Amino acid sequence: MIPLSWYLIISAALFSIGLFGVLSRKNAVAILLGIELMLNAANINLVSFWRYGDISQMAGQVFAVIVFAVAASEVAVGLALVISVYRRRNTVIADDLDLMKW
Amino acid sequence: MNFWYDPVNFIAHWLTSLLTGWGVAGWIASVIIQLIGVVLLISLMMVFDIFLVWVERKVVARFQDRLGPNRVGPFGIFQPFADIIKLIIKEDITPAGADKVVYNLAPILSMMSVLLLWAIIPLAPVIFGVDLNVGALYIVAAGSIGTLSIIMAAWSSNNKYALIGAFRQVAVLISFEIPMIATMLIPTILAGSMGMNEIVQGQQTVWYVVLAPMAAIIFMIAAIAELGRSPFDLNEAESEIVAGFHIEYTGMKFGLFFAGELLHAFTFGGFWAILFLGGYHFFGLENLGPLVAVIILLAKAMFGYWVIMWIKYTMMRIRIDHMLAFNWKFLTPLAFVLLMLTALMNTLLRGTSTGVYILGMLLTNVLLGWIIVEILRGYSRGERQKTEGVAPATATAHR
Amino acid sequence: MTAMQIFFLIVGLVILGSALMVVTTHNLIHAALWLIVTLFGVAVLYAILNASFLAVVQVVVYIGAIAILFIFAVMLTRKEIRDHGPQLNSGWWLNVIIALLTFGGLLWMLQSWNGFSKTAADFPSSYDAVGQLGKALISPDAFVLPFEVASVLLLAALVGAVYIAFNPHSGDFRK
Amino acid sequence: MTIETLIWFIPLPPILAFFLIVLFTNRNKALSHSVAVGAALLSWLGAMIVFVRAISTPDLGKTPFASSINWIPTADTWLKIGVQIDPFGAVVLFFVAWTVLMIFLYSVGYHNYGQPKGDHDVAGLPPHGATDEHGHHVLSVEPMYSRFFAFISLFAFGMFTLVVSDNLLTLFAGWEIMGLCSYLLIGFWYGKESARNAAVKAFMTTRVGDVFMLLGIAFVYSATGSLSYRDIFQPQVLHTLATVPTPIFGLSAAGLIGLMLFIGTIGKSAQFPLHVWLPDAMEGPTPVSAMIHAATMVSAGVYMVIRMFPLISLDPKTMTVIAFIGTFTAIFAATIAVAQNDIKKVLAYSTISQLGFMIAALGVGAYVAAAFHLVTHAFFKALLFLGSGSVIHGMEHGVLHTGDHKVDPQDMFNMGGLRKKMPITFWTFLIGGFALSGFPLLTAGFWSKDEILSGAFSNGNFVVFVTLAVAAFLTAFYTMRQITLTFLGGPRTEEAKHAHETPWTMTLPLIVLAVFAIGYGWVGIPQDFLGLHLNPSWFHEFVGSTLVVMPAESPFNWIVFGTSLVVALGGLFFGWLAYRNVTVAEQDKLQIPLLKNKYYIDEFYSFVLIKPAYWFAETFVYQWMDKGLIDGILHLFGKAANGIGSIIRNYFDLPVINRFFGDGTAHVTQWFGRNLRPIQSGRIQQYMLVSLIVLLAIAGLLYYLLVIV
Repeated sequence: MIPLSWYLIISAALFSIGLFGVLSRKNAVAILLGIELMLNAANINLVSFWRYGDISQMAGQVFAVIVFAVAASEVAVGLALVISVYRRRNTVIADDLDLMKW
Repeated sequence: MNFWYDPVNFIAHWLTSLLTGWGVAGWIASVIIQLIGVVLLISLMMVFDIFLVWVERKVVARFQDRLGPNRVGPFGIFQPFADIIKLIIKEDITPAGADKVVYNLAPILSMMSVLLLWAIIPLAPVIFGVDLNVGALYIVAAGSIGTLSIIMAAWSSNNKYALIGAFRQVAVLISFEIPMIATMLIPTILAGSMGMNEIVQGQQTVWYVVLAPMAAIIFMIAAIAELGRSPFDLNEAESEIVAGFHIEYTGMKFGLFFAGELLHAFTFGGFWAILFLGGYHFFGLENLGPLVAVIILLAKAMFGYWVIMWIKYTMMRIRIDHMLAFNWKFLTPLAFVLLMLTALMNTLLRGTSTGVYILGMLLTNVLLGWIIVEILRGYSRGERQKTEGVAPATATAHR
Repeated sequence: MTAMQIFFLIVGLVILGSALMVVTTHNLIHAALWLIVTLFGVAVLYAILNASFLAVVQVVVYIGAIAILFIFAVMLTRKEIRDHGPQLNSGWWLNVIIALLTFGGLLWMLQSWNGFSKTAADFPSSYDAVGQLGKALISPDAFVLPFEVASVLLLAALVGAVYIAFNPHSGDFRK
Repeated sequence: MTIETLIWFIPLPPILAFFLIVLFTNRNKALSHSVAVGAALLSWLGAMIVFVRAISTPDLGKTPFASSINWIPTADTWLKIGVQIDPFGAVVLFFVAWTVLMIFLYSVGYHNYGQPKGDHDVAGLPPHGATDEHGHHVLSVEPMYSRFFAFISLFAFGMFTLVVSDNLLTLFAGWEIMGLCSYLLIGFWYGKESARNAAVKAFMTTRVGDVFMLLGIAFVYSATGSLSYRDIFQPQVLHTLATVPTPIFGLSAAGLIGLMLFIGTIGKSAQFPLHVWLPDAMEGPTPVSAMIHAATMVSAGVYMVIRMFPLISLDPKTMTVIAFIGTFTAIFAATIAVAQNDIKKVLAYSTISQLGFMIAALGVGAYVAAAFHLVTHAFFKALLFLGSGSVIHGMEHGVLHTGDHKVDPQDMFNMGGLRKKMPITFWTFLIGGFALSGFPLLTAGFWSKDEILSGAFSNGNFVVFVTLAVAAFLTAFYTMRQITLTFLGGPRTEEAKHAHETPWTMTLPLIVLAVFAIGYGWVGIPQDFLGLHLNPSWFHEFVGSTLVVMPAESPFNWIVFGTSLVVALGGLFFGWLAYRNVTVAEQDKLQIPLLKNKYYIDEFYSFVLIKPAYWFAETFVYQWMDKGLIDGILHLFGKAANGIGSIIRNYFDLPVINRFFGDGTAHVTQWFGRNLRPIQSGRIQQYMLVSLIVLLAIAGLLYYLLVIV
């Protein structure tokens, strides 16, 4: 049978990859992609903990569902922001959006 | 067990014993057998698909008062094979600037999304791919893969018309998924499960089309939109965007899209049958044997398919904004109201005798339908008054 | 090394590989498509974990909605169909180090946890996980409140997204 | 519903009416008065039911209707509030319910409901009359109609609470609610300077009494640990109270408590020396006068003393004080009343004097007599006030007719001959007046006053007896004077000619009250009246049973009977004789400045109390203490601090702190800022990067610290 560690390692790796994407992609949309990866990593953890823990306790799955909701809203708002930024500034490169600098 | 009453398991057992007899490890054997089953199902479907082409052409011909294919073989029944040969020997063009991989992947996905659906269709009490306990959602999931395929096709073929078509189609799909899910939840409520098999068994006594006719209607409408067939065929509106998302496809790739669409339609006819027309139930006839049940189900699916074609060749195309408005402002709220109403009535009437239960549900639906019709009538009257003097037909167009 | 484990490893490799493609590939559309592959792999993981509901919802929500949305966004935010220039920031090697360090740290933390390599009891075939989940989501003494809050969040996000992305120059919403 | 529950519900309708009117029906006059009168009617109904049940219940005095609930948890026990109706409470409830209902009904007419809106009426001033479609000047409706009904509803609530409550606390609550309402209602026409002052005066004066009363209540609670009558009137409790001495005047605890409570009464019932507010209270609308001076508030004071009689009567000293104050007030107010020209002022002073009668009766221990007079007086005084209001109303009509607004419609010398103009008012007023002056055998006043006199006589208090007799004579005298001046003879002014009868809403209450003013006396005919042996006096039997030991009926005595006969008839006769053909104020022999100016009591107070208070506040405290002394010291501190501050600033702050620390820090910070600024690049990813690096660094550090070391 598959030990829990495998899932955890996979999710850790997925998380790190997503982190890398968030840190190093130029395009804002790509950054959001990275965030999605990280969210999925978290979800894998939640579900696997549910499965390997007490399966009558639904917390893991419930929180996975809530993470779905959060991800959906985050993507909707994030992409809307990206699009409106693109309309105004005509760019989606995160580093060009530095109006908040000193 | 004998072959007649449980053919699948019978064959499976026989094969297992055979393979293990050859010294194959048990799990490998089971894997092999399942693979065989899958391949068998798929190939059957594809063959059936070829038959569907002929059906479609015949029916449309009858609708349009023509004869349809009648040269090749009896009733032109071998016409599809000719078509296939034509499609295969056609030149396979990949437009310049196309994204090769995606471009070639799209038709396969589109076909796949349809074939995936057949995994959960219970052809008979004992003949089904898997009895997924979230079947209803599974349908939507597969549908979303179909959406994906369309987008991939449109984007990769590097063509404006294709892209526009894809945008329209995706907009339509995503919006019509909502009333579709809502109406699929109604049989779920009635049967107390999302599993297709249990839903079908739930209709042993009475088909859900009796308990929830409104749901059946809404589901059919949403399904047609999901299929992208007329009157909702904006993704390939020939007169506006030449052929929509598969404009650049030629030969067998286009054939895949085409076949996929036909099979998709037939599949949804099947789901309609399963969710509302009692699946393989036909007044105890299904007890004669699984194969009879399969035939019953296919017949019902064919009926559903025929309804879809009927609508397709009767209705004219609707403008995109009207269509979305129709969904968001009318279909979705109605579906939700219906859902809540059904849940309520179901809980209220749960304890009562079957007759009362059926009558109550039916009356609820009829009442709701009547109210809806009244509302629509009032609305259209208002529209007509708004555009006084203009002919009602063009009144909405000029709004 | 049972069949399940082999299968799992394949899925895992698919997930990680496609994830890497997501963060490295030049073509953003491809990145989105690779993301879909990743998500599909994750869905398969859920299926392996007997969370069939989550698996299907993963497909519906992520692939059916989010990924499509991404593709739309990519298409709407580009002048021509090809991407030019590097897609990574200049200091990406530093980020690689950071990511690796994070991964290492996580691993170290995990392996120092005693429940790290425990295995699950067999899933009771009669256990109706979906039903349990549904009850948990709507029963007042369980998670009904977070659930409702999440739905409110979704509504807010819907409104907010429409408001933000609504282009005042394109006339009113109905067009 | 058990009778106890019903008692709980009696006070509720008025308060509900109050909130209803204030919150919702404020705009709608008809709705407002319907709500208020309806509420009064409900309370009346409840009260009547309770009363009937009460009189039909044998020895109610031993086991009164009572129920109580825990209210405030005190350390180990509960402070209970509850309701209780014993015989005395029952009779009081009876007359309160009646008068309140009548006054409510009367108010509808008095505020000219149904008349057109005034031409130039403003809220806060009495209506000035309107011009109807025919151009006639007619009375105009009160601008703040709803407000008035809201207030009197609250007032009624206070009174009912006070009557049904079974403990001093809720009694005091109702007491204070009434105090507030009297303030609001006396100042109802707040546009008038005089009204404002009167309101403040009433409030302040009664406050003096209330403070003492509160002290008394506190004393009771600390002494007995309870405030409910039944607990206090336990024999052993009373005994301990009577025996425990106090440092003040060598009074016993009971005596002191009684005294303090009695001071409260002095304030509320306008006894000398705190009577000054009551005449001014006439500034309010007449129903208010009736409400305050007949039915409720002033009765409340007497009610309270009578209620606490078992406690008060323990200490002879207190009783003496009470008797003295009562008697003095009676004669004192009567003499003033003789010289008043304002029809309402006369009644006001007569009220004071009658209350004096009751207090005096109580002082000489004539418990039942006091209660009896309280009830009868409530009826006929309410009748008189309402009658006078009706008269004024009629006069106002006349004033509007002539349009000469300088004529005071309340001055009796402007009236005369109203007998023909307003017959109902006349006859009812006559009945009330005779009752007040104690017209023999017929009227209620006679019986009650007779009892008081006989009580005083049989107690051997001849001073009290004689004084009260004189007071009674004066009462009859000024009553007759009032009647003569108002109704008899011929009209002295145009206005009087054109006065006419008031609407039924005003006359009906008069009639009803008149019935009581006559009939109520007959329930209290002493047993051995005129030596012939009648049934025992029902009132005496009933109310007397409230006390633990039924007080003996004071024996019949020809002297007393003769006296009351003589004073009543004599007073009436002389009054008629003296004023039958007086036409102008100058012919009035009794316009003695001393009396007219109420013995200069107000001036005396303003000289002795108010002026010094002002002087103390203004000159002494403000000018000398505050400005001179305290400010001086403060300024000294200020200057010193200033000097030290400037030294520190110049020689320490500026060079060291500012130059070195301040600017130095600033420069350092600036430098850091300038060099750290690039971190703030505005790039999300860079921020994330930095934070992650820090995170990892910390994690590594922890790892090093926790694991390796």
